[in-house]
Amino acid sequence: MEIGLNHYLILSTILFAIGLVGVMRRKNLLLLFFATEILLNSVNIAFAAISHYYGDLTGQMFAFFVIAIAASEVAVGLGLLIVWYKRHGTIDLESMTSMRG
Amino acid sequence: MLDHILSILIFFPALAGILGFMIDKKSIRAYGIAVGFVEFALSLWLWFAFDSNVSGMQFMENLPLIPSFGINYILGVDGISLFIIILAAFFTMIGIASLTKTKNEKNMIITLLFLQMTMIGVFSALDAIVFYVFWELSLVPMLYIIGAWGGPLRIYASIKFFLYTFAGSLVMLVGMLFMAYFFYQATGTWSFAILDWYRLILPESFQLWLFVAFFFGFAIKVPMFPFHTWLPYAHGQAPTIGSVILAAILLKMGTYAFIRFSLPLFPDASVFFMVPIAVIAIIMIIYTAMVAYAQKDVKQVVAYSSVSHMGVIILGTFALNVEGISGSVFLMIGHGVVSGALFLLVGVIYDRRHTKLMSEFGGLAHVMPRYATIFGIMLMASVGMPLTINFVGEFLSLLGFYEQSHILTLLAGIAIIVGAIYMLSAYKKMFFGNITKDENRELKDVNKRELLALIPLSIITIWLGIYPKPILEPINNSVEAVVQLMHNKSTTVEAKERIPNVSGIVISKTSTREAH
Amino acid sequence: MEKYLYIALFAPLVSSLFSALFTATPKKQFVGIVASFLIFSAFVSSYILLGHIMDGGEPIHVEMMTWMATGNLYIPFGFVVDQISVTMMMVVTLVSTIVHIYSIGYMDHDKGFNRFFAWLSAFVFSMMILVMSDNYAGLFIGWEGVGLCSWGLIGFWFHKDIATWAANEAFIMNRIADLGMLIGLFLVYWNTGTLQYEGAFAAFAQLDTATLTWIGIFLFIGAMGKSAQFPLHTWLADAMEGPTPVSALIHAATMVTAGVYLVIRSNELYSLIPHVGLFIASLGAFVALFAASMALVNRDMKRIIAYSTLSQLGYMFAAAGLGAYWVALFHLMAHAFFKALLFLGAGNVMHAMHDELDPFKMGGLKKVMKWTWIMMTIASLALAGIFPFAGFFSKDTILEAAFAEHHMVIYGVLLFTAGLTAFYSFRLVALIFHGEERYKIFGIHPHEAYRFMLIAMSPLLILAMIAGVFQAPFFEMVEEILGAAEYHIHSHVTLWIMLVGTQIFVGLAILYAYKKYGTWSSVPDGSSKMENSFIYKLLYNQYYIPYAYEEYIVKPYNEISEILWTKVDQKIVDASVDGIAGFFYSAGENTRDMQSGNLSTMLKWMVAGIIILLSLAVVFGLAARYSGEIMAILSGLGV
Amino acid sequence: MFEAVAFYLFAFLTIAMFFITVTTSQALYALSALAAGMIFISGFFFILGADFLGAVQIIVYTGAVMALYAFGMMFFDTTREVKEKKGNKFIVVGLATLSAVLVVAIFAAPMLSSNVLALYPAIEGAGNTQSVGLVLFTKYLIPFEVAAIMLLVAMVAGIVLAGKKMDLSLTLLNAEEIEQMDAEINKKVLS
Repeated sequence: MEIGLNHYLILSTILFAIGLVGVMRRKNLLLLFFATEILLNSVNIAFAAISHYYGDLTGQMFAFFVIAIAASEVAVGLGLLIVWYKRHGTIDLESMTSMRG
Repeated sequence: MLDHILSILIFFPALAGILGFMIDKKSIRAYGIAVGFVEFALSLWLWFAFDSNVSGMQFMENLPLIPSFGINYILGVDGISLFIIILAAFFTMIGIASLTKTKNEKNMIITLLFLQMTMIGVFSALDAIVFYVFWELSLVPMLYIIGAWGGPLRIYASIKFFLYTFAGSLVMLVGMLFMAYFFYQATGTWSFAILDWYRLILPESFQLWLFVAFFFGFAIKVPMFPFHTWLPYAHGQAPTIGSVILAAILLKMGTYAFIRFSLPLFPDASVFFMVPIAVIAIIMIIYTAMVAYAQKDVKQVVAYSSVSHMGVIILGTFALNVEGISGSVFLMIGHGVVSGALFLLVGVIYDRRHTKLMSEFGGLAHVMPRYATIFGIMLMASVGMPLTINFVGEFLSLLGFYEQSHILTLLAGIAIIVGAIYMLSAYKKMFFGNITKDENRELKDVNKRELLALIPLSIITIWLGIYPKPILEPINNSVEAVVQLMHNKSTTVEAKERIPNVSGIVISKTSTREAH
Repeated sequence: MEKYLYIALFAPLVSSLFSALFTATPKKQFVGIVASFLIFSAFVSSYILLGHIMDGGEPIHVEMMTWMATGNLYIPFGFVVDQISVTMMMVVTLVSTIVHIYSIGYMDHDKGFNRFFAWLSAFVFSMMILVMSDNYAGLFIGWEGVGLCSWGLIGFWFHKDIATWAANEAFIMNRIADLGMLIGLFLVYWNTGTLQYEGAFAAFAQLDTATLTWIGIFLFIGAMGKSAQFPLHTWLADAMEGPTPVSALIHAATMVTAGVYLVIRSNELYSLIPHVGLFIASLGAFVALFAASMALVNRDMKRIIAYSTLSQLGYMFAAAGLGAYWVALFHLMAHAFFKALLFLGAGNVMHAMHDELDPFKMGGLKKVMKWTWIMMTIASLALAGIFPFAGFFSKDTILEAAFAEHHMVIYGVLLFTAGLTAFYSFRLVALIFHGEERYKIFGIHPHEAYRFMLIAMSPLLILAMIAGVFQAPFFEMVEEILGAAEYHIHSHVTLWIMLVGTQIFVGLAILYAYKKYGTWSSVPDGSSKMENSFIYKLLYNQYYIPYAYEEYIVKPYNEISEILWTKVDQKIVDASVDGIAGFFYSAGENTRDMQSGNLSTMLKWMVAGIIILLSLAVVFGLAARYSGEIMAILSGLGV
Repeated sequence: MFEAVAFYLFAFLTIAMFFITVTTSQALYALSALAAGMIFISGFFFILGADFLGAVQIIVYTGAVMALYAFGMMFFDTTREVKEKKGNKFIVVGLATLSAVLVVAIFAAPMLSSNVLALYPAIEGAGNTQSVGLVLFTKYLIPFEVAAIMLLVAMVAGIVLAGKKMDLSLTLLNAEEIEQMDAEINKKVLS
């Protein structure tokens, strides 16, 4: 039975949903970063699928750039996380309320 | 000097108020009374110079403020607003004169002078924006008087008073802006002058919406039925002088504005809304009278009674004929005098016993005969006895409205019954019976300072009841002009026949002596 | 002639203001004297005016100044002295002069002596305005002024709680009637364009009967309140709390007759609407019987006389209703004299009995108070309508009028009531003056009233006896204005039978009363069978009407107003306003925790935002896609 | 037919792995599950013919990013139990599923999917990597350079942020020094 574009789209949406759940449930920031990774990957699948079914490479280009951004994002994110950890000794989400109000 | 008398009347108290800061504490009262007296003398001179046969505006002043939008500082006075201005000046003078020992008296007197400025400003302004500015400014001094010198719940009462009226007047401002925009669309020039607006004939659908907008602003100020709950709190918590000025003058702004704005600008809408507003007025009359009957605190009785009287005034205003409207204007002045006096009387007993609960008093007539007689006169005036000032107003208002609908007037007529019930039962609880509480036994009767305020008020109540002509004549001329304007401006057929064509009626002034 | 009009009108005002000056000060004898003198001067000028009118003089018309003039309405302070008003002026000033002199003696121990005269003279002044005014508005001024003074006088002894309650009840009940009157005034104004009597009466002819009926009914409602007719009658009995001179003047002679005066004054209106007249007559007859029945069993001397006044008022309204206006006016005049005499006599007895009112506790006062006994007996004879006295000429003419108009039912009721009247008035006289001195049980030693009080009462005594003589000149004076028709019963025989028949019937009633109560010895204490019978209890409690008013009008009014205040005003109207304010406050409060810095909640709000945007995208997408079909559906709905 | 089986297999495995990453309380399991998930996603890329992309995915993502996370995890001593927030699951799950449903509705609905037109049709015959290189260096040259700069910046930032006081190695310190350092940190935290 032929795999259509919709299958891939549904798959990426499910993954996106799981990523969202992860983002919202996690209190520990590191695991939250994991969830964002899932979000990004689900989007990549969608891009790849679309570019494949429409024979157009733009989708893949986007995928590349998404990966590039993800990588740099993780780098900077972890750096920040380390600095935060040094100052506060914890990377628990509750502690980050200095931007209140 | 005469053609700028209105500006002087407005800004003289304000200037005196500012100078008042320099006066030291001990002689501030004398200063206040002097300023009040000068202001009252000026207003009497205004009355003296006023030509009562002219029905239009007199002593007009025009100073461009923001010419690009047609907002200029226009003042003018006619029969309708003349006497309320004099009343405002009179009550401020009497208020300051009969001011009891209050803490930081200097601020009180200065606030009163500012209040006077705003009051006279409202009644003489003929430009919508200038009117609106004074309308809002009048809230501020009142807020301080209630908030600073009031009773236990004063903060709640003053904020409620301020926000409530302010919210209403914002809706009114929107209405004014729309009105100016329609005027601009129609004539191509911007103008906020009321007299220009009088010439603008709007289609009925616009009139309805604008009427509703203005109605909110004025209904809260009057206060009309659903919006009246701020009044008992305001009166309950305000000091005596605050209640006097609030009841005597501030309540009249709403009804005066109805006659100055709503009726002439939107004649068809007034006819359209006449019956619902009359129903509200009847509810106001009977409902608040019954609530007044259930009160335990004498000041609340008087507060609710003034809402009931305002109901009759609204009824008279929406009779949309000369008798009705001049009756309602007269009742405004009458109610101002009577309810002002009643609040002063309540103040007298409050200063002696520091309580307003009627159960605390009983058999005061034995101890304070003069107080009882003056209260009796004011009671009779408030109930609407003939030969008192209120009767003339109520009689004409009800007479006027009878032309519009018989049943509603019959219902409104219940006012004189329920009015008698709550006033008499209050009088009985306070003055009749034996003295039960021993604090009442050695109460002193009214002293000279209180009499200084009460005697003139009683004289006016009786004099204007017997011979209302000097006041009724100018009112009548100006009201005829307004009704004539409404008749010409009204577009719908129903409005044409509801509003009588005044020029058609030849005033049969020929007294019966010639008739014989 | 205008000079006398002004004296008659303003003398009472001057006396009232003069005595008002001394209200706060203790008793001053001269205040009473000066007041009485001024009222006497008003009486003299009224007498001169009467003379002027009697010998065919023109009615004097005077207009002082404009009162109200707006738009089409023009009300002057106008006064007219014509046949009707001069008679009323005579009655009012005569009775009030006598009452003023009487009360100098009656009130001499009272602390509020000066205040009493101030109120009494103010009452006379407002009564004069009521009577002399030439327009309905002036009449209304007098109407309310009289109500105010009766409030002041009933509640004169304001330390007594019942008195002030009675005063308030009287005032409020009068106000209810005044509302009807006010509506009548408006009707007159809007239909005839003026409130002046001549203008209004001239215009009445052109009006259709429907409006005329409405005007007649509303004016009669006003009259009903003031003259205490059926539904609004309970205040009269309670008004006896006031001092006796007050009851004599106000609740016997002058104020209660104001209603009759109104009907007589607007006779041209009521003659145009005979069916309303018939209603008035039947109501009058009913009230006559109703009041007389209540007087039969009452145990309070002043209330018995009050009910007899109510009954006689019923007679007057019956006469006026039937169109016999001059008869009503004549009966009004005669009644004023002997009823005032009766009341003042009762005042003497009350003083002697140290304010004891129950006739059963008196008895045998004939020996001690001889003159008062004579006066009260003659007054009662006049009241009963025995031949030589005034009552016969006025009351029997009413019976003749009813008979001539062929209203047999009314005639029968009035005849029966005449018998009842005779019975209860002589029951009273017998109990007080004859029989055993029951007052000794209570240790009271009565004394005759002051000499000058008795002298003051003597004119009334003479008038009660000879008033009948005036019937002929009175008729001839009033004929031209009141369109008085001479009631000729076709044959003299029936006339004689009727007259003699009533005399016998009334005589029998008197004898029966004497027989039953002449030798009364014990003081009934409610144990006897008769006192527990249903009828006795019904009549004694005035048919339970006051109880019904209290239970079904006054109490619910209190409860409703209490509910209105606590529930409606505070809970609904006020709460709704605070509710709006509260709503804004709580809305602000909730949104505040969006910025609480708690990242996870913020994330949730972010996702919620995403969802909202997505759903909007879906909705608008769908809308764009299917816009054609959607418009078709919406227009179908007539949006 | 073979392709369908592969797709469903990989789909099921990816969803399972990511589900574990999201719900597990053990950080280690989460990391390893995430890495496995990444591999399966590269599997998808290969199914879809985007070979170069699949390779990049494995190298960059699974290799570099996962390695970074491993270091991060060790550094933040999150090896122990990770306490989850108690908040009611209903909102979280509810919101997520709702958004998923909406996204599906948008794509599945016939509205948008019909009018997507291909902008750069791939040249048939040429290998995927070749065509990717061709497009990347003609059309997307500027974004490519910008991406390069971005990565550079990220690298520098990473070093600067994490590099401070890296010379201090906890393992070499003895106990008191650690307490003293902890006290110092707490003092700073409380200030």
